[in-house]
Amino acid sequence: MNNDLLTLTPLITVIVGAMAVLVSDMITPNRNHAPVAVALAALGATAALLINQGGSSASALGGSYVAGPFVAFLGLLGISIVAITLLIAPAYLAVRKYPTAELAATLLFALAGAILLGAATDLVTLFVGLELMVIPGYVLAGYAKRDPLSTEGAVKYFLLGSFSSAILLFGIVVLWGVAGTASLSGIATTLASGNASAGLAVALALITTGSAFKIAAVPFHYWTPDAYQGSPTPITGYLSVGPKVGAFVLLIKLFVIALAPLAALWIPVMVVLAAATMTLGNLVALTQSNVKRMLAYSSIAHTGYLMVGIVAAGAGQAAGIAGVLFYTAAYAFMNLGAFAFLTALQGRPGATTQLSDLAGLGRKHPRMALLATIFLLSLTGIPPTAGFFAKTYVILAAVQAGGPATILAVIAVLNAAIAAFYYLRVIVYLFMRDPAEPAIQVAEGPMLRAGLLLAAVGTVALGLAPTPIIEAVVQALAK
Amino acid sequence: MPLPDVIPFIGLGWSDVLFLLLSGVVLAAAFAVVFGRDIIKSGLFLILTLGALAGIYVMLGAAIVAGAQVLVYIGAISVLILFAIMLTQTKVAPVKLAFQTQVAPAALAAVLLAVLFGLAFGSTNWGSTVFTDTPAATGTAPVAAALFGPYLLAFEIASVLILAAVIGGLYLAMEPKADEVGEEAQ
Amino acid sequence: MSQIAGHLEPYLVLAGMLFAIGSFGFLARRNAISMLMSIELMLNAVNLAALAFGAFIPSLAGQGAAFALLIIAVAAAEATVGLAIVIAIFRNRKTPLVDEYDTMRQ
Amino acid sequence: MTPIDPVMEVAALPGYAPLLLLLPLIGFAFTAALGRRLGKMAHLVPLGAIVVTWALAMSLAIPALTGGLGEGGASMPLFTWIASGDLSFGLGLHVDALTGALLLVVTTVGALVHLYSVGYMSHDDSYWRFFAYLNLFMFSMLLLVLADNLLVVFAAWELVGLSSYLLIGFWYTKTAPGLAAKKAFITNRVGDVGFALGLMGLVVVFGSLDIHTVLAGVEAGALVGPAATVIALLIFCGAVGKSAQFPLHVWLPDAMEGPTPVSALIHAATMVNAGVYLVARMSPLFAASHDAMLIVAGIGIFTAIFAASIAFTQTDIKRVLAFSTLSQLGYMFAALGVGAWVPAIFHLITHGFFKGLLFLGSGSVIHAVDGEQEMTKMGGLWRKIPITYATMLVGTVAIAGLPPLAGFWSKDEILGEAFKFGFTWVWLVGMVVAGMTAFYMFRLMGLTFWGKSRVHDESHVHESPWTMTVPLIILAVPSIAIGAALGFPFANGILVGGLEPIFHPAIAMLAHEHEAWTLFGIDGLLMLASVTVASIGTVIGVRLFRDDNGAFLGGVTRRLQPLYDGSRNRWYFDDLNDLVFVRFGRKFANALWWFDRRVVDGTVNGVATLTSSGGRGLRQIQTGRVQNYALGIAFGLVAIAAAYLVLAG
Amino acid sequence: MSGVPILSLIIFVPLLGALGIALLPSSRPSVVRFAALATSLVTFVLSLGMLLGIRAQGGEFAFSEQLSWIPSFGITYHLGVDGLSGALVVLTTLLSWICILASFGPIQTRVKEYFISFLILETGMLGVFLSLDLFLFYIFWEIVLVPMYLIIGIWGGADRIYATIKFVLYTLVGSLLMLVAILATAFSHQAVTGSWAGAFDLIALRGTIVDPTLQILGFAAFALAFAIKVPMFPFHTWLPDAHVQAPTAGSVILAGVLLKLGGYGFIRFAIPLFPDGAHLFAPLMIVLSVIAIIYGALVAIVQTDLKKLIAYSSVSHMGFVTLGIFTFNQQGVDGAILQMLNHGLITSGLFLLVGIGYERTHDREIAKMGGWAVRTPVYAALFGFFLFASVGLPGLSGFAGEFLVLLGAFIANPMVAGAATFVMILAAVYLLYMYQRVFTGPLSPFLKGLGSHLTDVTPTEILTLAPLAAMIVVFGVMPTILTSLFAQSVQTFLMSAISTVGQ
Repeated sequence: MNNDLLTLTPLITVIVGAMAVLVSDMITPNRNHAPVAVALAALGATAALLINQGGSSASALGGSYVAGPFVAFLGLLGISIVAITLLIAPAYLAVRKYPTAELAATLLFALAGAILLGAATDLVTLFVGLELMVIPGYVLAGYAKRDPLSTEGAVKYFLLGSFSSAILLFGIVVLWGVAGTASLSGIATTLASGNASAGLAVALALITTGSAFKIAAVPFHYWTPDAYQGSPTPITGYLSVGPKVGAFVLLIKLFVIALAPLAALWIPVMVVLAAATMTLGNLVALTQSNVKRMLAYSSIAHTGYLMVGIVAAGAGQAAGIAGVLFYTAAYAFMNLGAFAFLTALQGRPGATTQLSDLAGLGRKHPRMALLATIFLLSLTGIPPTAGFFAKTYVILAAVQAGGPATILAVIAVLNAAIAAFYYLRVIVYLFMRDPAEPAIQVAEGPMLRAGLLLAAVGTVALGLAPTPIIEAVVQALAK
Repeated sequence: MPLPDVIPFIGLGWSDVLFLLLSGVVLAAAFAVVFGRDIIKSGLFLILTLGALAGIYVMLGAAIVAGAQVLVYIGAISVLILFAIMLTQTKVAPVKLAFQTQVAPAALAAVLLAVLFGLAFGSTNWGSTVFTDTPAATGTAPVAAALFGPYLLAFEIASVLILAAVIGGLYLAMEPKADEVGEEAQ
Repeated sequence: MSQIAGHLEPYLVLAGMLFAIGSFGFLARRNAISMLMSIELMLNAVNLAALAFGAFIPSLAGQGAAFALLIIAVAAAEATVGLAIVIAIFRNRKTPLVDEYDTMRQ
Repeated sequence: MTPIDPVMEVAALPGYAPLLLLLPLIGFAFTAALGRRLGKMAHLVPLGAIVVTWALAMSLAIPALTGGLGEGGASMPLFTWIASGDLSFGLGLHVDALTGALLLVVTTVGALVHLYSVGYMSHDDSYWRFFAYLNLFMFSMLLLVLADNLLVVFAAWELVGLSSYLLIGFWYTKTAPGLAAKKAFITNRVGDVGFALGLMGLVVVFGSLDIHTVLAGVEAGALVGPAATVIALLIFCGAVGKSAQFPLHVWLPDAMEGPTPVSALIHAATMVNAGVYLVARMSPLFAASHDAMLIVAGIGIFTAIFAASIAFTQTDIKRVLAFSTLSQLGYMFAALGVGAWVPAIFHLITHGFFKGLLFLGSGSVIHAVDGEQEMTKMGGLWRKIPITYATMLVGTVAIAGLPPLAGFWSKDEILGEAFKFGFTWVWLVGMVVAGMTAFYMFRLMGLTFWGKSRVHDESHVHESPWTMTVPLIILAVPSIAIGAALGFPFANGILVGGLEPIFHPAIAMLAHEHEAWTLFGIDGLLMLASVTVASIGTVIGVRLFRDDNGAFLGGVTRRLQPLYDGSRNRWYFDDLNDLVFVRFGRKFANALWWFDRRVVDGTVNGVATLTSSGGRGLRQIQTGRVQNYALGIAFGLVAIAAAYLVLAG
Repeated sequence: MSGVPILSLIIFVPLLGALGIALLPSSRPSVVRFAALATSLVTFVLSLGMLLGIRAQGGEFAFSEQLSWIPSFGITYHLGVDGLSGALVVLTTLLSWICILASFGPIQTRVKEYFISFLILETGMLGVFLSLDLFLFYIFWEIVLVPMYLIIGIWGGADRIYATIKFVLYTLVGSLLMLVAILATAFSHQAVTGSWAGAFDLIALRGTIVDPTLQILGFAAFALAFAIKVPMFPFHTWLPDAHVQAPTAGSVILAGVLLKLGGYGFIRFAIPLFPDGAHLFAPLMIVLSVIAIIYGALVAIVQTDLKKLIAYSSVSHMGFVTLGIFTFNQQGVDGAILQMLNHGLITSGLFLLVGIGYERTHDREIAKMGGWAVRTPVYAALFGFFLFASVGLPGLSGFAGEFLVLLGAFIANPMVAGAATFVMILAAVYLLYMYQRVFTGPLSPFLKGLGSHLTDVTPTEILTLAPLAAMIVVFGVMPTILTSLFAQSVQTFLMSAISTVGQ
């Protein structure tokens, strides 16, 4: 048991951290920075613990929680996501008179869920972890509770989310019943022996639908644009990466591990979904005039690219999972960066994120515009940025998998070209248009700057020297 | 004199009758929940549905779950729902207010799902045991064994989950202070 | 001797029906609260299935109840947050009819 | 593709030979760079350069013509120009009798034109530029005749084209010269395409463009049949362009927009002869294809009569001379076509001198009447400018083919051999042309010098300065004597002796039987005939134009109105070109341009618009209503389930 | 000398310069200008040194550097130079400083950003020419896009945004498919050898790709990317837009170097990697090249904008490059490479001259011009010089390349050569027709209206043109200087281009 506790320490630290945040808020009310500080401290501690756990994999509680490089990787990724969010959010929330304590706590709870998701080895734990990661998301979406848009987004997110949770859960239960065990690996072995029954097919369908919703794959993506546009910008940043990473972990665990024997069934469906997802995401993003909503649609497109990796993984290419993991990391940094940029532009309450607001920013705030350019180029997939290498990685996996995956790869790159149009259009407004009147007020502050910088560093570093991450990823998969 | 364990002429066991009765109530009440125009009545029918389900849980030998069902749902959830109804002050609503314009396709989707589940679950061989009567009642011991064995972590986390939900719910539901102004722009 | 109650399938079919009814309610009702209720129906259907499996699949004996309890807990959490959100938006929009929450579209 | 070694032994050129090219080049570079500052002194360096060049050229040409260099001539390799793989094209000099003949004309007329220009261009602002261009031309022309590699010949070919472009367009502030220059260059390019393709053909066959390798190969029979015909004709295209033969003759008359010395040098005496030189140089190649010879002869003789018929009615003094140049060049090609190579070159030489003389004379006339070129505004000038008159009369008699002046000898040999080699039709047409030539030349003389003056202000009319008259006088000398000097005794004068070896292989291939020349036999008769025809033309010309009888001429004109108009409008050939190439060509290009924007680029933009409109369509499904979304999810679920059930079977 | 990583220096000196300039105050544009000029001159000198060294070093590639970069996939930082890339590198460094000098006057807004972009662009281009690792090559290939995108989009003409986006998207479509092909190639290598080592290394890959489908599809993908860059008909329509909208220096680099990336790609990567595919597609490529040659010239005739005219002439001239390459014989390839270099010199000169004129007139409408030579004889003369070079006048550098290409084509197929040779006429038509309308005749009212603004070329401008003119003459008289420089490269190319199944 003692050993188990040791293994569980990162998880526990996060949860305790969440409570500590609340306590600190009670002690010193109306002090926006205290909770953030506490939260960051907790994150730091957790990171330390994870790194310390590092490569050695240990299991706790009779194997329902397996720590190891995979968890460490996800944990650290999640920590950086939460950290950047916590750095950029306060400025935004302060001017709008929203507290930071609940934000910090909720984010930490969600992080705990994500870690659990990564460590889970059975359906039940997996599901609980998922919910622990998702439910705080509903709260965050509605965090600007006096803002009709924020609450509208939250309602849509919550209703559809719980609907899909029910679907996913039903699928999990039926799968559980069919396999007669909750353990993921156990399911794989049973399925490998038996042949697919109608019940199993239905279970698979339910699970596919449920998880496709969580990653916002077409045609289960509808919640994304509204929830993202409605939420407060920094939180949108978090929502667009955090839950997405978690959802893909779910996909890996359910499909690549548990349902691997049924790959022949689900790969065709995934291929269709992926193609539809990236295409719709890009085409609609093309028509958006609101940058925030445009990024929402673009995040749908990125889901599509990530699914390419899943397909490759299903076809037995370990590089597929590696690609997905690398992509999530790259995506986390560049997309958070983009939203951090938007956050900075919304220094005033009521500031919009229309393209026209960005006009001529390059002259007034060259540094800010430069950072934005880095993130946009990375999202476009122009070397030497993280985004480029991420795309390359999943495409490489797809090419290795061959067959339909290769076609998917071609569709993916053509989509990337379409995507280039709307990402570059932002750059057009930044540098090639005359400044907008009245000029937007850019938020300042060390934390915000730190957040932006962190994101930028990640974006560039993963592009120039991807090797460490690749090795981490590969190691994470070596189980 | 003891009852015959098979009802004459029908050929069903008493448990079968009970099951049919309860499931009949469940389905009927559920229909009432989704079709009823008075939301308060819907709430009450939901409670009825859940109650009947609790009965079926007992038949499945999960008395403890039935208990939890009664406590948590019929207690807490229903109360919350009624509370919400008060809050939203909605009384009997005309059909156009109660139902979506897409009711027809919705019905179609639901029917398709029902057929799908019915056929799939009916036709699948689950490798399940068959009981002469209802499944034997499993005492609390194996449940506890499961909860504190393989599902311990999940169980603990569930508590954290509820904590998180409560915190979030409190934050969202709290009245905004006077000095805080709304905004409409993203 | 029982012809029905002793078999797994009837319970599952019942669960399926209940799930379908719940989803219909979710798709068809305009009132947010009604939609929440429908979701509860769906979750209970899942619960029923879980318990049925627990009762009929030997290797899952006893686990059904545990799973069901967890699901109840999760459902409770969801409901809490859900209601809070509904209250919050009702405060802004003064209507529980979800199809009127369509400021953001396309 | 292995090169074949030349058959004739080749001597080495004296070391100073490259100066023939370097001096003009230096003159050009120097003047182009500094001339602007030298003002009226600008001519010194170029003129000096050319005079020296002339001396050097003579020191090579005379021995070459008199066999002093040996049959194979002499050469000097300089450096490799273009090399690729096993192919390499080197620049080297080669001088033999044929080269000598060309050097004789080119450098002599060239030097004289330089001298002449000192006076003629004295009033021009960009005096220096003129001399720079002239030297550039001299360099190019000498390179053309001296080069021993056809690729270099082609290069020089283009360079003389450039110089011609620059000199025709010399007065660039006016519109006409610009157009004429452009026309000249482009028309030449048409021919050059053929030339270039011909060269490529030769490379493929012989793996080299070294003239001697190629010719040796041809003589060895390595190139026969259709291939020979095709390649020969392709190369002939180049000649047709440069020597302004039909149908590429259109540029030459317009080229008269250039200053008159240019017309004399480039468009009468030297450059236009390049085509003749090329065909003569490649004589074995043409001899290898009977059809090619026929076509050459045909085009030549047709051009001769065609141009002469136009010259009849032109009133611009320089245009008359231009058409007569065409006509005379036609003669030369006819000669080449019938296999009378020596006479062709002979005529090239004599024509070079007397046509140069005539052009310079006309320049002197124009100079005298302040730039007026219309003969209708001249007349009776012989008293005012006697030297010009006298010298031009010499030129006219020479071109008319009246013995004993130069033209007679060469022209007579051409006609004679045409007849003897059995090309009676060539001979017949040639006779007619001879008569016509005499006629229109005396018409020119008459309109310009005889009758009463039609000049509006006679006071200004004056004889030209010595720098202009001296060249006239000097040129008059060869116009009178060179025919006899080179062509007597008949059929084996100096020239024949010098050139025979050059053309021997070709003649051998044609196997024309050559019986001895007989004064009291066929040759005498032919000579008599040609002289008669020429005299008739002369008599009519003199008779009609000695003094004005406009009435009678008007009558004739009216009776022959359609013919008159046709001739006056160059038989509408330029209009035809304009219609076909300029108008339709532009239409076609515009059509392509439309295609480029609407179809090619339209597709590109179409894809873009399609994409964005697709996006606009797809965003409609985002209705903003939760339950629409949920319905989508539900149906998605059903669809996926169905898919799985199908896949699972 | 071999100790110094001279290639890395050449590539990254401009980048360092850009970083340095970023630190300079934007308030001092002149300092920025000279810093940029100095950087580019240093690079130029370095590249000249490298060129001299190539012969000294033995082996196919001189000065090669190889560092492990992403070992998991055998991706290395592998540089090397041979005669071909060496010549193109020097062309790049030369044009770079010329362009920077030529931008002193025209670029007055956001000077700092401009020169930073320009130096980054130079780094990208040099990287493309010097990379021997497919992945590295691709990265530089893409990097080139960004600064060009900014240069056209920020400092370009009225319709610049449409033009620049078109340019980038068009190029991206091609290059992204090429990326897929690169990865497929690498994987096939890994699948065959069982290790990632050398999977992206050009030298290791050459001649090892046997899978026929990969040969075909791989070549198709590479060829598309390069055909768009060259640009070959019918992928050329981005070019006129980009040229017309780009600032002068942008057009110069575009015509002088960027188009060459395509031709270089064919010679260095597409054909050696996929000889079978190349031979399969060769007939199509040749037909497209001939179409481009004739079509570009015909369309050029009716252009009303000076830059557009020259842009279409580029389409025509670059058609010779692709034509020569796909003859697969020595003459053709020699000619193609010569044509690349000469087009780089000549067309750059023409764009510089158009820019110089635009500085005075702020117009490029041919119809408004006329009699320009009257006012600015030197300008007219220079224009005429480059124009005749472009016409392919023997003695100037344009001729040798075109002739060798045509010769190669004739050896491969006389009909093709026959068709292509007609461009000799068309080139004369569109260029002389333009020259006659713009420079000769009486001074047009529009030009007269400019009065004293219509000045002749300044010494600086002559300084930008002189080196080009000099090289045009030198390489016109002695093209062997160049052909001997890259003879070895051509030999290797012809060896590697032999199709294993083609014959």
